[in-house]
Amino acid sequence: MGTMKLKGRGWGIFWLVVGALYLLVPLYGMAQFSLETGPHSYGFHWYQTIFDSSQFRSSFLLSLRLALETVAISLVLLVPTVFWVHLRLPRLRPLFEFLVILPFVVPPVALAVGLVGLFRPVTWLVSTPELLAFVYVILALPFSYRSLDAGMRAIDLRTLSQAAESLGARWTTTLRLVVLPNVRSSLLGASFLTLAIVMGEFTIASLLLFNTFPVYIEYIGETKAYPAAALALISFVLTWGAMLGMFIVGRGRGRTHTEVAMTR
Amino acid sequence: MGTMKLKGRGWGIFWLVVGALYLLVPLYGMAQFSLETGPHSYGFHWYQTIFDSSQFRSSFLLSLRLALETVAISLVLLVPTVFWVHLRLPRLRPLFEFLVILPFVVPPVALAVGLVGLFRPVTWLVSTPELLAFVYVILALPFSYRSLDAGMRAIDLRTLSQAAESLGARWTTTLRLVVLPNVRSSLLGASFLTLAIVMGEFTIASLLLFNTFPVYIEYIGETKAYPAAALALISFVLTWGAMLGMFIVGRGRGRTHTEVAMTR
Amino acid sequence: MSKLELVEISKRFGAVEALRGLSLEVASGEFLSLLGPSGCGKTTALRIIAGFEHPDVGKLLVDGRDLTAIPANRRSMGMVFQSYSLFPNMTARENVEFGLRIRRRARAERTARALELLDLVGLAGTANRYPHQLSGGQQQRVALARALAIEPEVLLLDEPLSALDAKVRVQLREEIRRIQTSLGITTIYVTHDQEEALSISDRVAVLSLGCIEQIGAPSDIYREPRTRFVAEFVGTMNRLDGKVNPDGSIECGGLCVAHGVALGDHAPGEQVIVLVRPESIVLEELPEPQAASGDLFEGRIVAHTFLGAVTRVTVSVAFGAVTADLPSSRALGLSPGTRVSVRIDPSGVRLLSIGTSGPGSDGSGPTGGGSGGSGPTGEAESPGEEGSATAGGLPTRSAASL
Amino acid sequence: MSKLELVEISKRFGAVEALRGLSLEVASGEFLSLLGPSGCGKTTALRIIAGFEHPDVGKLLVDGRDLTAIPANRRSMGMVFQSYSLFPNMTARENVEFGLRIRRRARAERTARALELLDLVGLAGTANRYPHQLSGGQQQRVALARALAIEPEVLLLDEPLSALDAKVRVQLREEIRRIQTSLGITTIYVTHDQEEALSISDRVAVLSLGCIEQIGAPSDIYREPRTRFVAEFVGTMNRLDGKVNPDGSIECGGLCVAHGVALGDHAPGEQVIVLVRPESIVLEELPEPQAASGDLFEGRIVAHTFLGAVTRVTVSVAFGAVTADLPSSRALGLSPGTRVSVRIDPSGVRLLSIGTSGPGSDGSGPTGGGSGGSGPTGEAESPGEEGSATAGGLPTRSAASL
Repeated sequence: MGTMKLKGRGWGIFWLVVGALYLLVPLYGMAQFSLETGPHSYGFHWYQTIFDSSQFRSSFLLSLRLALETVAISLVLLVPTVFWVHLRLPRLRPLFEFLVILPFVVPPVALAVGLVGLFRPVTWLVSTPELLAFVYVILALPFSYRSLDAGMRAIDLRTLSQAAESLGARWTTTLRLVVLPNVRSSLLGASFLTLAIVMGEFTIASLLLFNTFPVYIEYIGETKAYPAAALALISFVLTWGAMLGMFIVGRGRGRTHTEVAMTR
Repeated sequence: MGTMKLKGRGWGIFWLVVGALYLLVPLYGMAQFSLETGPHSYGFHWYQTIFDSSQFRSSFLLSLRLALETVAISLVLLVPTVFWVHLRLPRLRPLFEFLVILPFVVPPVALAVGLVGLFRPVTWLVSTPELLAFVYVILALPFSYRSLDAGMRAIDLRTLSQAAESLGARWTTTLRLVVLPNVRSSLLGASFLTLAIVMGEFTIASLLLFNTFPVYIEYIGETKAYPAAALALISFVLTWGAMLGMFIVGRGRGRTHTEVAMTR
Repeated sequence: MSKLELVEISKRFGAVEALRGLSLEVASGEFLSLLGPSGCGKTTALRIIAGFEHPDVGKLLVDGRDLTAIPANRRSMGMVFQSYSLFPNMTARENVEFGLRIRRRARAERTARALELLDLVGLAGTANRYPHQLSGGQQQRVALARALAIEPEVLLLDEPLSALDAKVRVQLREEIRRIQTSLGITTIYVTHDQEEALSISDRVAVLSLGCIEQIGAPSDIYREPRTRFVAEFVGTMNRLDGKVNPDGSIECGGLCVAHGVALGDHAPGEQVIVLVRPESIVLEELPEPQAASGDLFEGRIVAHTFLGAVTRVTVSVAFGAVTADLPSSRALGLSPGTRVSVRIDPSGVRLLSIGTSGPGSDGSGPTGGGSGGSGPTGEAESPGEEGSATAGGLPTRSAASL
Repeated sequence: MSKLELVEISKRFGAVEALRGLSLEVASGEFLSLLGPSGCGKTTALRIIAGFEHPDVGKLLVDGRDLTAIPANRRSMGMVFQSYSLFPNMTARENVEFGLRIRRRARAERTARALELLDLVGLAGTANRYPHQLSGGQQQRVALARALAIEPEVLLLDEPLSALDAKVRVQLREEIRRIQTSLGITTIYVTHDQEEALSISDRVAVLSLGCIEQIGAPSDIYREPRTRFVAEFVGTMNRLDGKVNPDGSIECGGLCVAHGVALGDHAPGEQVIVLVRPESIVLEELPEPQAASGDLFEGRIVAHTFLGAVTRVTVSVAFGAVTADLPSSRALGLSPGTRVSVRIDPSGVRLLSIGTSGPGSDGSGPTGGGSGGSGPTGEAESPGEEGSATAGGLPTRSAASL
């Protein structure tokens, strides 16, 4: 047990393998299942079925639109807020951390049920899918806030913005020229996580009766097992691709610390 | 725009109020709705109904048991892993960060569908609710890992454990006597977040046909609107209470930074 | 008229009184250092001048204009920070150009100016490097160039050298002084290192507990400390308990230790604190024991500390121990155990009344730095100052870097 | 037999060669400092002795036993770190007890021992305080007590004072030396501050680029530097280009600057580097211009730097400029502009062959620290050493704190 040095590497690799298996086994199962076109026969039949479906396309586009809207609203609301909390209200930070975690600890079903109750009288609002974007901004708060918070914590925000200020910059200029370029990867992280949440959120959309992508997956999942597995893999590949893209963009910028790239 | 100092406080409070409203309005709506026992008459009737239901109790206890199991498995797996990654494999940290975020970017429905496909042949396993605990460990990884990671990053883990090592401690001793006591609040944070996830997860439980608490909420939500709002509020109060408890415990320990208390 | 004036400035952070009625005038082109231990308020004073903190009471005047309510970004103060503060997303040149870009100067003009300033700080070749490609010393040079680029009214330096290696520190401080002299820019320099303050400044203000203990030319501060705190914080000092004899000589523990000391307003018979710099103590080898005569008395070498050009020697004498600095070549002959005759150069003796603790100290007395070679207590620090300083449970930067 | 021995130790971190065949012997009870600029390998050497790094090549012997493969927790090395390393969840006493608790000593015994050690480091009253309630200096004292509690074979100190205020630094270094002497414990001390190394050590090893440039007693290192790097890193040094005249005198720029210098193996006619300490240059006021005679030559005071007891004076002379240290009282009479006669004390002159860059340097020449008052270039740092040191894109602590 004493030779930390030598055993360290072995341990790490052990855990890496365990972790990878833990993740890859279900994926492999899904993949195998989705390729089964009959007993002992495999093919891309179920994938074909999905891509041909107009419901697939419309629900996917709806979810994508909602995701982009959510990202936009989140960033516009949060970037100045987090900046200000860091610079001027460090004492309020624990309070903010507490507030933003609230949406997370309210089970989505509870939130959905509550919202349904709340908005039932205002039928016209309930009928606009954009309503979901506002709900998702709240839902994504724990992730988007934290990503930005971590990004701004990783740079010495106080000193940097005081340096900019002493050189004559207003806070908006500081934010634009100094802060944002140095938290790019955490902006990306926040955006991507928000996107992932919106692309995966089922309960609220389903209860509010919108045909988003997750609702479509769920519908397929309940009715058609094989296409469902294919669909799950497709959605996995999509998110995985976006994730990798973000990872590469984050690392490509050698100037900021790698740590920032993955924090949120 | 220039007088950062003076406007700072005002801005902060503005955002605080906006944020609070954003969260409290739906809650208020939910509360009002749940108390409606008829046109213009209010009471705790629907709450009574819920507490009297045996389904409520059994589903709640099942979810609680699963939550505790998930927390236990997560901590046993993760604490040594994160410790080792920090100490010996800092180069692998981005890789781990990437791995642990994967379960998050796979939409839960996709994960559930994949798991159903995978475990369909093994009926006896699917029939044990403990299966869910293992699934939830994966699902909670992005949160539990990050909480521990942030906690260990906040202390100077390398120097502290090298100090312990030079005084003769093995790594297990160091972990027990030096590391764990100083990351207590992030342990609590990880546990609580994991708990919240399990208490809120609907999709997978529903697809795997277990009557967990969220499944029960959903069932009530779809069938009985008023009790559903009451139920949502109950679950909110439960989580809020746990959250506050954690917050207080985290702050009570003056020794570690407050920052740690709320990171994850 | 003075360039910059602080008038009765006070500032609290929660329970901590960082500044207590600080007043200060800085002449145009002057290099003034604020010197003191951590927690003395020196950084707070600088941050108030920069506009990052606002005084609870008091005024800040620059060229007679009241800037107290003007925000930092409209003050035109060039600031160099303790920690590396270059914008990581910009090259050295872009960093230096930043202030001019804010002022909407033409691109060609600002680039020319940035290159000129980088040349001035000795970094002509590194204009296109990013901060992480520069050493600590180079980063602070760029930060200096960046602060100078806006042609600030006043240049503010907040312990700019404290993160650097000892050797680099000395080089860079000489250079800061050279640049400041050549530009003639009014400069305020914050440091906890007395040698740094003495070597670089036109005047030094020694701060303790939010007040100025003494302000003056480096040589005055060193030679004529007005309070015990200054005497012991600036340089090494022997502190003896003594008495003024009727004939004007000074007596310590029954021995006459100095004749012909400037007595000032200390009356014969008065108990005084006798302050003697180590370099004012003269030692001669003494082969035979001998009674004290005149102002010579006997001692025995106890320990040596080699400091380079000089060697610091601890000498045990009848009334305790004194520390003397000798040229290292001379100290070689005086190995520990040697019996020596001790003479104190009267021109190097300074007397203070007992209880003199400076105009700024309250009843609780000064937080004195220990005298050279004294016991382990008496560090001029207060707990929590450099550790995890928390105010009200929350880590607050400003309070931590008073 | 030596207590500790490093045999031909080499260590790479990626592309960086931190140590290149370092060999070193430390006697029992000796206080040895490893001195050098950042990146010279001094901390790596210490971490290899502690067991936190493992050499690629080479051996580590303690009392003749080969410890190279023994893990850190079975080496019994007491270590004090640069950053505050106390366990935040334990009081000062519990911190000091930690090593004894690991060794399963009885509770009463370890408490007694901890209190004794806290007393030794002057913190008897703070046994029950938590680290965040202690000042930086106090924390480092506790860290010292904690390292001593296990009665280590060797005490290792990794720049323990660099995070402290200048004044506290001097107090604490005197005390570390006092404690080390009283316990007689073999100690290795890493620092970048030459004054610290000279004042505290029995021997100093000056490192550059992973090799020892010179090792010896502080006074030898200071007085007889064997390489240009050592001469310029340790203390301030005038470096002149000169020539040995046939009569054995030394000539610089056509002027005879010194007679009677110890020539060693430098032959007449040889071009040499002439090294002179500032304290070996004697200045006299010179009312009238006068031709150089004997080893006297003329100069003019250019600048003053007040350092306390001494004032550093820059003198412009025919072949450039020299730096002289005078007692501050004498320097007062020699204001800038004064014409002076300059004499170099021949016993303070040291000659080096041109190109002498020390045994450890390769063809590329030494990374010389600039001489006193020289131009802005020549910092003994390499880029990225103290900034955000990244190796292969990832921040790695060990590589950053070479």
